Amino acid sequence: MILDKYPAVLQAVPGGKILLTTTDDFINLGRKYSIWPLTFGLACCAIEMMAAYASRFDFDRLGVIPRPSPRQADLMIIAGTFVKKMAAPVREIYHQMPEPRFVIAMGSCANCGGPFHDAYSVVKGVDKVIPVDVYIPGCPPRPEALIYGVMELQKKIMRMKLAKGGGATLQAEKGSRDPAGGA
Amino acid sequence: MMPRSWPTEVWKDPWSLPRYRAGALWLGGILFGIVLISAVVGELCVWGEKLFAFLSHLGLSVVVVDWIWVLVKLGCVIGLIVANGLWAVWWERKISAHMQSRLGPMYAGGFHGWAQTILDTVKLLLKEDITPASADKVLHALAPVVAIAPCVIAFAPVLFGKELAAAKLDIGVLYIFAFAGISVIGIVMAGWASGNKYSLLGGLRAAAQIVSYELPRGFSVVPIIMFAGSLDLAVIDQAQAGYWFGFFPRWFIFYPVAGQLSFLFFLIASVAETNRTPFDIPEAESELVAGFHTEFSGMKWSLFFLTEYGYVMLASFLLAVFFFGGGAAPLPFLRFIPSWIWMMGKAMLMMFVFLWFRWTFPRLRVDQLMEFNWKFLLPWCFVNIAVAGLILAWGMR
Amino acid sequence: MSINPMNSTPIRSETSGLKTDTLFLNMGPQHPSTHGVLRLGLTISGEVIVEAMPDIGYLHRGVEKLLETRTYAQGVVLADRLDYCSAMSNDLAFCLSVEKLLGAQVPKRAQVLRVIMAELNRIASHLIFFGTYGIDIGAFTPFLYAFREREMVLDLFEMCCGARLTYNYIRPGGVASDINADWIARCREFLDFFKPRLDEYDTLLSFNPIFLVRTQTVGIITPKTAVAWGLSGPNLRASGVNYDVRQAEPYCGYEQYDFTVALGKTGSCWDRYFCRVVEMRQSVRIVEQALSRLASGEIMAKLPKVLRLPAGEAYSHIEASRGDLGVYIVSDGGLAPYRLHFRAPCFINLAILQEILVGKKVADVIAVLGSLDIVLGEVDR
Amino acid sequence: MTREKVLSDILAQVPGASAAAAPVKDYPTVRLSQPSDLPTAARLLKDELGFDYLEMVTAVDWLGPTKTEGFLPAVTPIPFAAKAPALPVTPAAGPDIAYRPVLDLLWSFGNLKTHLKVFLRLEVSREKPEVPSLTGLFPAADWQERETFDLFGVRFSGHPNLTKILTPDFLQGHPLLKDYVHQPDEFDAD
Repeated sequence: MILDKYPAVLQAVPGGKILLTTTDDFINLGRKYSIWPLTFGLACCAIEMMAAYASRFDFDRLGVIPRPSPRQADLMIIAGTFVKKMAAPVREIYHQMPEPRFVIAMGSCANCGGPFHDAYSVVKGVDKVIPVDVYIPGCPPRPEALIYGVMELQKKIMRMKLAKGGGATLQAEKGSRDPAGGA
Repeated sequence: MMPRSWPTEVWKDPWSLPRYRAGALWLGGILFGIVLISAVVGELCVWGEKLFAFLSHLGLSVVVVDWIWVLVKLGCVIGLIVANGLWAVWWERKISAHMQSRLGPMYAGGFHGWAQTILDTVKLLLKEDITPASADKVLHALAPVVAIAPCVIAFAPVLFGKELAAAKLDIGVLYIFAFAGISVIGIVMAGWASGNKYSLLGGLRAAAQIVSYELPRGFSVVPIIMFAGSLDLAVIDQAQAGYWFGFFPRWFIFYPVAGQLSFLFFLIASVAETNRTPFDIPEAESELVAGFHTEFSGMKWSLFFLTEYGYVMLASFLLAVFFFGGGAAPLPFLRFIPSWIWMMGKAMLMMFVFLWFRWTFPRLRVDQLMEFNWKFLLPWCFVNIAVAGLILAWGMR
Repeated sequence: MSINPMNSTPIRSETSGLKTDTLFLNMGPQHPSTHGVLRLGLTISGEVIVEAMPDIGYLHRGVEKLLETRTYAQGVVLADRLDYCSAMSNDLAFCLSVEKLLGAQVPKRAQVLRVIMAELNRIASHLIFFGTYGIDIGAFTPFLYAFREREMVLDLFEMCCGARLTYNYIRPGGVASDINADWIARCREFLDFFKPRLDEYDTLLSFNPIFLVRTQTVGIITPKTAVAWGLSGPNLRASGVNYDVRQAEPYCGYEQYDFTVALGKTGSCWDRYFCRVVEMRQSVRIVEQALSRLASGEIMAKLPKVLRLPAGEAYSHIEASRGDLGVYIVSDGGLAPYRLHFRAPCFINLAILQEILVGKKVADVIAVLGSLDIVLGEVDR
Repeated sequence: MTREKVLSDILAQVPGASAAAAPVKDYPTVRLSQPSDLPTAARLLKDELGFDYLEMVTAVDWLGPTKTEGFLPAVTPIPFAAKAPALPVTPAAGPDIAYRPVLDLLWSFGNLKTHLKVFLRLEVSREKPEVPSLTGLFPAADWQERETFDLFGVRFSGHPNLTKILTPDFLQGHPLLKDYVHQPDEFDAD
């Protein structure tokens, strides 16, 4: 793909780095203001996620609109308790999303199991199955917290660089990750 | 304002807030600005004639000049469709947001999220393009193109102002309907090639729906064609020039009974043709995930979106030409305003109606949709043609 | 415009001699309108459902096991998170059964507060239903209107207990915190604001012709079927069965309030929808009455800090937003319940899906499923 | 019809039925002596006494206190303290209930006209818990019996589709049994 070769070529050209930075900024700006999450909620936090889309909090201000199909989504918000039976579908949905893709773990359950951490059927944190970019604490986090989480993700996106291979190929399979610096 | 700091201020009358009025003014201003820009562009089109003359004087062969000229026009139409996609999506998001007591995009680009769709496009261009493992690779790649190409072609005879069109065709109406119907092949291809059952259902639904609604769409404008006596859009436009009693525009929508019914039927059929709510069953978000474009990502997917908005614009222009006098001014003393402005303004108004529908109505079920078409819309279209005949017989012209 | 949606018959393959095959359609667990993580295995012939098999458990958190290792005060936290749309009702059901086994007397004021909170929560919960059902049928705007009003209810909850969704407000013995005059004034303000909005909803969605066509003749559940499958709440009452725990076995002094139970006629999706809309009106009435009879007094019974229930068993049930929510509690005299079982109305309401979906269209699946108003947290527990 | 009347009717017509020694508080509770009595009792309740609403099917494992091995913590009022301090009250003064290795099944039937409720109880052995299914009489029993099977391992003979319903397929054992100890799987590793 052109995008993969483009940074290497530019870095060799004198003054190309400035051009590269500008391109980075432009591309990142596009990604930053166009984070489309999957309409996908697991439990209680999903209601707060719905509230964040709705009138008072209005996620659309940040350009965040839900997409029902993982193929058109950039972000997966794991909103709610992540149980073992759900692990396989979530992993599959994550792989169906096109790169660059991001994951927000919303709420204590998705972070570490939350109040259900000692249950026999709950995965203690979604980062045991898929990589996570932003963790939002709370049980459930308020919509403001979710919006703050998305803003943190925007900051992360602005640090992404074409040259490092960030954005195009992020192959982390689990754990927490920084999109700016690979896994 | 409330004495206490209630977290949600409950306004009995939002118009009493200066902020609210200012916002509405701004939005109105933006719409007006767009119309104005289009007006300037329209005026610049006069230079097109000069360009053509210049090209012919260069001493190139006629064939080459023709080719260059066609390419220029094609570029204009594609540019228009893309610009319309960018504009309409932003406009729709803003309109829907304000209908739903939200704000819509606010941050992208600074002022009221004006750059929202541009940045969306940047992102979509750089998204990974996925072809599912179970997909038919060739058809999957071809489908968006097959969907959008007829849309571009159909724009050839569309009137953007008085006698301003990419091509002057005597059978313009027929031509547009013929090509607009081809896009469904792209949609069915998309549904079939995705290797996804939801897509398949969406594609099948689209095939049934679009083919069925072709009929009432075509028959609903027969009265207009009878009134104008021609299939040429320019002639239809001209037929509505002038005023009754010196002030009442002779637009076809004001022709008694037949005009209004025809408008209604054409509007409904156009909404169904463009797959928008309440007839958006091929992509029915709550049932079929995303319908025929479930498995499309990145730019392939946005081509489908572009097609949808392209057809919305096509339908808006057709509505303006057929029923609202095209480039004619609503009142005689407003005739100094160029026809492009009236045309664009009317088309934008019609586009607003499309958006309005989308955010107000629930969705019909597939069999109800068919029943509505075959048992209600189509018979009444025929009745309407008879009514138009009676009107003509009584010398309405 | 008159459309009869029922006279569409599936294509018969025997008559044509062509061989047709059924298609297995997997709906969920990630699907925009399965209201969470429900999975439906649909066998379809064209667009007609031949067999529907709901598959649940994608949110099974083992709450009943966890509660065996939680003290009663800690148990409220988990009860909150079952039916997260109406957490107050869960708290109430849990606390009522604990109090029943304990034999504790709840102060008058706490009882009225419980009624106020439960009914406000019912409004908030039905608003979620109203909004999401609109989305299911394809109208997006009602969702945003409903959430606008719901936010105001949540503001009220936030003022009295600090949480928006999972309140931990109703505790064994009473309620956690008192309300003040300001809260009452705002609550009245909200009720006055809300009543005309309900009429607006009727204009926007309830009597929209397309909505009527989509729901009025779809998913009909006869009273006999409804009782046999153990439906409860608005789903049961929409079929015309007058069973409301608030009147059948009054708790928290519901017998003193004047309200009518919304009853449907045909048991169609629209009836189930409209029962909930009417219930919102009734809840407004109940809250108004409760506000006027709020007398000063204690809000918490005198109970030890660490509860220890006497050995025995108790069952108490309430009319939660989604139906008859029962809590069966067994104590062996220890710090935690020996066994605790929730009679989850959503779980039992959902089971009927496999029967009523057969013969419907794919689009009806969403209409029927949405009208049952399930919350997966309670289905899977 | 009163509670007493219902209770006496059932006791009179179902062989081996007796009023439960430890009833569910405030409700008539009948204890059946053997599984084969269950359909008789259910049919009597449904057809003759008007209890056509099956409210609840569940079970209690009377083996003893919940095993807190694995990662289930012991009960404490202060769960997040690093070292649980001494309880402010004296610990449980021995069980008040006779623990015994049985599964105590519970059915609750409602009468929607008289608003009465009656509980049926039946003890089965933990080794081979098997009772007749009520799905034929009450469709509502379908999922609730599956749930009881999934969480307790009670086999309902005659159930058309007795499979796991809540727990994931790879989970071994029946979690609500008191001696269930969770075996760590791939998701429990740190």
